[in-house]
Amino acid sequence: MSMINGNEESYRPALAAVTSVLQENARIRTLGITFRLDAERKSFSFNPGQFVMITLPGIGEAPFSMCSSPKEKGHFELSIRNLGNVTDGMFRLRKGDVVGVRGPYGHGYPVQEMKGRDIVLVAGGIGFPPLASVVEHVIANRADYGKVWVLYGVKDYDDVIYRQRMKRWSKAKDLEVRMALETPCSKWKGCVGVVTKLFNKLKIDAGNTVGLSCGPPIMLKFVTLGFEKLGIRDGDIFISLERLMQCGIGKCGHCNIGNKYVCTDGPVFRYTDIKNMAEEVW
Amino acid sequence: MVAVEKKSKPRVGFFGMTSCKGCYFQFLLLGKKLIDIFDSLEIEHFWMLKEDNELGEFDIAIMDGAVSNKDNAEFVRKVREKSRYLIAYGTCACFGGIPALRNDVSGFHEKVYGKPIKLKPLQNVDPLDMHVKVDYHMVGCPVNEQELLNVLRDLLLGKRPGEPDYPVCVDCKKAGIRCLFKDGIPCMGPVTIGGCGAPCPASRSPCDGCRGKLPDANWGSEYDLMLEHGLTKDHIIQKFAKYARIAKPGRVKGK
Amino acid sequence: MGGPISSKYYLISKKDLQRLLDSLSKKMPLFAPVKHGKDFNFKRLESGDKLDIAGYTNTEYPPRGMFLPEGEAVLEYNKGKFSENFFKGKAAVFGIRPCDVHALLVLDRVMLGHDHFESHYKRRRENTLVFPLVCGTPGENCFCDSMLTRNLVESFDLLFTDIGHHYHVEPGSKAGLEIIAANKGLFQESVHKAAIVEVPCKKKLDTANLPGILAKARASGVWDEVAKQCVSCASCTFSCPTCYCFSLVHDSGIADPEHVKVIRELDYCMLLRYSRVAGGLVFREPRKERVQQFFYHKLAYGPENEGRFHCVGCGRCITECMAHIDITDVIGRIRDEHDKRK
Amino acid sequence: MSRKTYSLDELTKVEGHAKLHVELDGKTVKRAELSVFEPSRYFEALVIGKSYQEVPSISQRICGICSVVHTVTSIKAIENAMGVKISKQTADLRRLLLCSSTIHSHTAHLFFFAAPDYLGFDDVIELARKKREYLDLAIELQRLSSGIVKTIGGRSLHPVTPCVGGFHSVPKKADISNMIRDFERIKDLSVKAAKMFMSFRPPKLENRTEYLGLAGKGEYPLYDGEISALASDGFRPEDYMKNIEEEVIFRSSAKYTKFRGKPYMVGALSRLNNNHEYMSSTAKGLLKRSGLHVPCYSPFMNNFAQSLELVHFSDVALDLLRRYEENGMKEERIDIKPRKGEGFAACEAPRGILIHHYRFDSNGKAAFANIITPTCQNVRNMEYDMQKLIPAIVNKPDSKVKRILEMLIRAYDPCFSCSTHFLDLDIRKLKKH
Ligand SMILES: Cc1cc2nc3c(=O)[nH]c(=O)nc-3n(C[C@H](O)[C@H](O)[C@H](O)COP(=O)(O)OP(=O)(O)OC[C@H]3O[C@@H](n4cnc5c(N)ncnc54)[C@H](O)[C@@H]3O)c2cc1C
Ligand code: SF4
Ligand code: SF4
Ligand code: SF4
Repeated sequence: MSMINGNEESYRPALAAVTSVLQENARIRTLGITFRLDAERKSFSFNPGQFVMITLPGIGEAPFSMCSSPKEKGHFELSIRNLGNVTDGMFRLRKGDVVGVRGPYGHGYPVQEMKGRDIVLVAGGIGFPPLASVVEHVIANRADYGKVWVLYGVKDYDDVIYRQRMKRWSKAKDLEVRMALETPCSKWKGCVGVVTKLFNKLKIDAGNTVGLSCGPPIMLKFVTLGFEKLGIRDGDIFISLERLMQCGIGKCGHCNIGNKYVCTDGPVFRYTDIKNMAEEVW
Repeated sequence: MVAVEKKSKPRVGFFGMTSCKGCYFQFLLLGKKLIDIFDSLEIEHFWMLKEDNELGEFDIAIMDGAVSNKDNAEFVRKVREKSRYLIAYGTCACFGGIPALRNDVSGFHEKVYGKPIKLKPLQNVDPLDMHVKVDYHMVGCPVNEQELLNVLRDLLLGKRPGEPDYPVCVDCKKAGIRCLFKDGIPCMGPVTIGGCGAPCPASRSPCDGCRGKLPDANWGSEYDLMLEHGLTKDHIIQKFAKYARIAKPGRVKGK
Repeated sequence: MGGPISSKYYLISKKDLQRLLDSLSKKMPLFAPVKHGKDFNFKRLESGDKLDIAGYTNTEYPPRGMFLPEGEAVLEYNKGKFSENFFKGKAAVFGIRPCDVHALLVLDRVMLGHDHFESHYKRRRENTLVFPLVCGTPGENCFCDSMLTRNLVESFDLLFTDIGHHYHVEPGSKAGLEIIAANKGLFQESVHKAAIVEVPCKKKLDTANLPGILAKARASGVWDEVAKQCVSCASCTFSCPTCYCFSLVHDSGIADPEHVKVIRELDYCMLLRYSRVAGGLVFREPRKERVQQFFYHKLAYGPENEGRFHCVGCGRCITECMAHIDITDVIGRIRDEHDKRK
Repeated sequence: MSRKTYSLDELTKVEGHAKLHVELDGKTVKRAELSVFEPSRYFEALVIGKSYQEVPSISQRICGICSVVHTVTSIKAIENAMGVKISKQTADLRRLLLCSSTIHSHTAHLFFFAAPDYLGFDDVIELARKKREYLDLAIELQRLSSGIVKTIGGRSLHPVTPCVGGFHSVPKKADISNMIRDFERIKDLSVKAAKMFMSFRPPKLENRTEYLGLAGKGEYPLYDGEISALASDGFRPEDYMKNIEEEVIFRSSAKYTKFRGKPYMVGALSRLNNNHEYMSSTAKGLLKRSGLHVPCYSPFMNNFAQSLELVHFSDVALDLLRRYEENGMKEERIDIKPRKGEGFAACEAPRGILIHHYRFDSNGKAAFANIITPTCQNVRNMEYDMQKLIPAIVNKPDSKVKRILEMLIRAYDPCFSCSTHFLDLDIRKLKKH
C-alpha cells in the first residue's frame, strides 16, 4: 500500500477523473474514479475499510471509503450519499469530470488476520461501502477465507443499494447475503425489522468467526452486543466509526474519540481497543 | 439540495421592509468588490440603486428589515414565492431587531404623537421566519459585508453556506484583542453570534449583542458576569432583550 | 536541535544582545515579545534596539502562531492544478519562555509523530531559530513547577538567562554555535552554568497518577459545575500553547470562485461546529462534554498518546477565562473527590 | 380647462415608503401631497424606560445612513440632561466624526443616487458598466470616508466608541497621521467632485422659502450652535417647541414640521445660505468660480452645496487633526452620575438640523423623548416646491415630468427609509373631466 504524495506534501491531492456513474437509489450514487497520471495509477492501492479524501475545489473535502475490489489498480469506486456540500457537489459530477484525491488513509479491516476464519459482515444504510470492498476482496481470494454471511439492514425497499452486486455475490461459494427491511413492503418477502433480527437464524462457529460492522452509531451498538451474544470474542469484532475529519492524517483533532483518532487509529477499530474508552463511542 | 443552479449569472434582488436601511448602506462599503458583484450577478431589483425594479423571478432574494405590518407580510410572501433562495439580511430581518422593541411597549401612538389618535391596532414586529421559510440568516446590525460576499460566492459555487454558530469572542481572539472583561468592562460577546470581526471590542467598546442570540449561549453565566461587573438586574435584562427579543425559530439548534 | 552540545557557556551584555538581534533581524524575520497596552505578544522586531522587555513575564497569546499560524494558505487550486504552498526562508524567535518550548515539544510529537508528519509545521519548525529566555519570577497563574516545564535541556539554539547586566547564554544546537562563532566580538566565554534564584509558582497542579484519576472521574459533578460557568468562548483554547486542532477551509473570491486557496485554520474543541458532522449531528453538543474534551486532552489523552502532558503550566487559560475557570482548581477538586472516595 | 391628476404610488406596491399625489386644474396646482409610508418605528417610545446608556445605540438605528449624527446628538442631549461637561478633545473628536460621516453620506448620495440623473444614465449600475472611472472616484471617496468613520467610531455605521461622557477609545497617533493622509486625498477628490457638480445643469426652479441651519460664532457649524433662519430671528435648541410645529398628517406616517407656520428647508443649501462666508478658502474659491449667487433659492442646488461641503469639511477635519498630530489624544472619559433632568441637542446632520430631546428620571431611565429629523422638516418644503414647479413643466411628456419630480425630491437627499427612488413610479393620468 502506498500513498499519493506521501508525507512531503500533506494536503496536495492527485487529479482523478470520474469514469462511471451509477445511481443506486434516490440519495446514493456510486462513482468510478481513475487517476489521471500513470505513476499515480501504479502506486495507488488500498485495503478494504480504508478511505480517501475527495476534494472539490471551492466546495471542500470529505472522506469516503472505497467500496470496490482492492485488486483493481489505480481505479476505485465510491458510494456517496447526498448529505451536504461536498456530497451534493459529487452528485453533480458527470463522466470525465475531475476531482482531487488524497490517500488512502487509515486502517482497514484486518484481511490478513481474517484468513482462514468465517466472517459475519453487518452493514447498515450507507455503512455498506467499506464492507462491500471486503466482500469483493474475499471473493477475489475465495480460498483464503471460510464461510461468509453478509447481513444488510435498510429502512425502505427503495433505499436498497448494490442490488446487482448482491445478486452476483449470492452466486459465490459459501457466501450468503441476507437483508432486513425496517418498513414492510409488498415487494419484499424477506425479514422485516432491524438488522440484528437476522442474527436469530445465524448458526456460526463463534470461536472461528470474526464480526465486521459499519453503519450508524446506534446500529453499531446493537450489532456489537449481538456479536457478543453470538459468542464472537471482543477481540474478533471490528467496527468502523465515523467522525468529522479535516486532515485524514491524525493532526486536525476533529475525529478524536477519547484518546483515539478515527483517521489513523481507525476508521476500523478492534472492539477491545475502544470498549473502555473515556468518551462514549456510540 | 442545490441552493442555486449554476448558470451564467444568477438573478438577484435586494428588498427592504422595516429597518434603518443601514444594512444596504453597508453593501456600498464593499468598495471595489461592488464591481465584482455587478459583474458576476444580475441585479434585477434594488430599490436603493436601480431605476427599474421588476418583481420577476429571482435566484437569490436578499431581504432587509422586519415584518411590521400587513403590507410587509404580504410583500415578503410574494418575494418568497418568486425566489429560490431567500436571505434574511440583517438583525431586523433575522430577529426583529431594534424595531421589535415596540412589541413590548404599550400606548405607542400617545407617546409618539402626544395625544391618543385613532389608528389601526399595531401588529407585532416579526422576524421573517415567522412568515416565510428563510434559507440563510445573515445577522448583524449592520451586517458584515464580507459575509454577504462569501455567501454569494458559495451560492455561485453551488454550495450551501453555513451560518456562523460561534460567539463574538472567537472573532475577538482571532483579531488578538484583549478581552474587555479583563479591564472590568461587561461585554455581550460570549452570548452573541460571531462573524462580525469584533469591531466593537477592537475599539474598546463592549459588544452590544447586535448579531443576536447565540444558540449555544450560556445565559446564566453571562448574567453572573454582567452582575459581577456592575450592571443592575434591570439593565442586564434590557441588554439581553435589545436586538433579539424574539428567538429565531429557523436557526440550527444548540444548547 | 538536541541535548547539550557544548560544555562552554557564554555571556553577552544587554547592549550587545541588541546588536546581535539587530544583525539577525536584517537576515530573517525576528520575533520577540512586544508590549502593546498592558500585554506582551510575539511580534516582528524591526531592529534590535526596539527590544523592550521590562516587566515581561509571558505573552498574552502563545508563540504557537509562528509554527502553526491561526490561518495559513497551505494549498492552492488554479486552472485545473493543485499546488502546495510552503513557508520559505528562515525565522527566529527571542524571548520565548521554557514552558512554551515544552509546548513546542508537545506539538512536535503530534505534528511530526504518528504515521504522518504535517509538512507545513515541519518546515516552519526546522527553519525557525529558538532563543528562549529562562524564567526567574513566574506570573500570577503559572504552575510550570508542577508540570516540570521550568527547565529546558533540549530544543533550543541559544538559551538566555538574565543575570543582571548580562545574559548568560547556553548553546543548544549547531546553529546556535554558529551564531556565536559568527558574532565572536559580542560574546564572552564563561565556564559557569547560569544560576538564578527561582521564585516558586503560587499555583500547583498535582499530576500524580492524573490520567488514572481522570479515567475514573468522567461522571464527576465537578464537570457540571465547570460547564455551568463556561461560556464556550474558546479563550482557553486560543491561548493554550499546545492547542493545535484545525480545519481546512476553502476560500475564493466572488470574481473567480474557482481559484481556490485552502486555508488551514485553527479550530477549537470548545465550539459546537468543531464536532459537527454531515447531517447536522454534533458529537459533543453538551457543554460539559466539550469542557471535558479540553481537560482530558491536556491531562489524560496527551500522556496516553504522546507520553507528555499537553499542559505546560503557562497559566494562560486561567488568565484568559472571563468566567474564572482555573485548571489547577478544577483538577484539585477532581483529586479531592477521588481521595475522598478512597 | 382640463383637470389632471398625477398619482405616483407605484412604490407602495413595492416598498410602501412614500407616494405623491398631485391634482391640477389647468395650470393651478390644487393639491401636491407627499405621504411617507415607511412603517412607523416609534423610536421616541422605544427608548422610554431604557437606561441612558442604552439610548444612543437605540436612537442611532433611526437611520442607517446618518447613524453617526443621531448617536452624537443623542449623547449630547443626554449629557445636557445629566449636566455633564465634556472635554475639548471629546468635542473635537465628535466634530471630526461628523465631518467624516457627512462626507461619507454626501458621497453616497451624490454619486450613487443623484449624479446618474445628471449624466443621463438610469442608475449607478449602468454607469458602472459604461463609465468605470466615475465609479472609481465614488468608491474611493466612500472607502476613505467610511474608513475614517470606522477609525474614530469603531464601525462605519452605527458607531460604538462614542458614549455619554466621551469615547470608549480615541484614535492612536498613527491613526491620526493616517487620517490626515486620507483627508488630504479626500480633499483632492472632493475638488474634482465639486467641479463635476458645478458643471451640471439642473432644471430651473426658484422658490424663496425659509432656510434654517445651525449658526455658531464665526464658523460653519456641525456640532453646536444656535438655530438661525435666513430671513427671520433664530432660536435656541431648547426653544424648538415654541418655533417648530410638528403636525401629525393622517395620510403619512411621518410627522411634518413648519417653522412659525411656514414650510422651510434644512440641509446643505440652508447651511450654505446661512454660513457661506465661513467656508474654507478652497470651498469659497469653488463657490465663487461657480458663479452661484448666495443666498440661492433653487432646491436643485442642494447637490452642488453638498459637493462644496465635501471640500469644506475635509479642510475643517484637516485643521482639527493637525492640532493633535504632534501630541496625540488622551484616553479620557467623564464618569456619569445619573440624575433627573431634561436635555436638548441640535446638530447638523448631512440632510439638515437634527434635534434630540429627552427627559430622564433619577435612575437615569428615559421618561420622554422627542426627535425631529431633517427629512420630516423638508417634506413640507418639497410639497411647496412642487406647487411651484409643476405648472412650469406640465406641458412636457409624462415621463419627463416624472423624472424632474424625482430629481427634485432626490435633490433634498431624503433619508434612506423614505428616500432615493421614492418616485420610481409610472404616472397614471386620470380621465379628463
Ligand atoms: C472514514 C469515513 C468514511 C466515510 N465513507 C463514506 C462513504 O463511503 N460514503 C458516504 O456517502 N459517506 C461516507 N462518509 C461520510 C461522509 O464523509 C460525509 O457524509 C461527508 O463528509 C459529508 O460532507 P458534505 O460536505 O457533503 O456535508 P457538509 O456540507 O459538510 O455537512 C452536511 C450537513 O452538516 C451540517 N453542517 C455542517 N456544517 C455546518 C455548520 N457550520 N452549520 C450548520 N450546519 C452544518 C448541515 O446540516 C449539513 O446539511 C465517511 C466518513 C468517514 C469519516
Ligand atoms: S471582549 Fe467581549 S467578545 Fe471579546 S473575548 Fe472578551 S467577552 Fe468575548
Ligand atoms: S462586536 Fe457585538 S455589537 Fe459589535 S458588531 Fe459584533 S456582534 Fe455587533
Ligand atoms: S492548559 Fe492552560 S495552563 Fe496548560 S498549557 Fe494550556 S493554556 Fe497553559
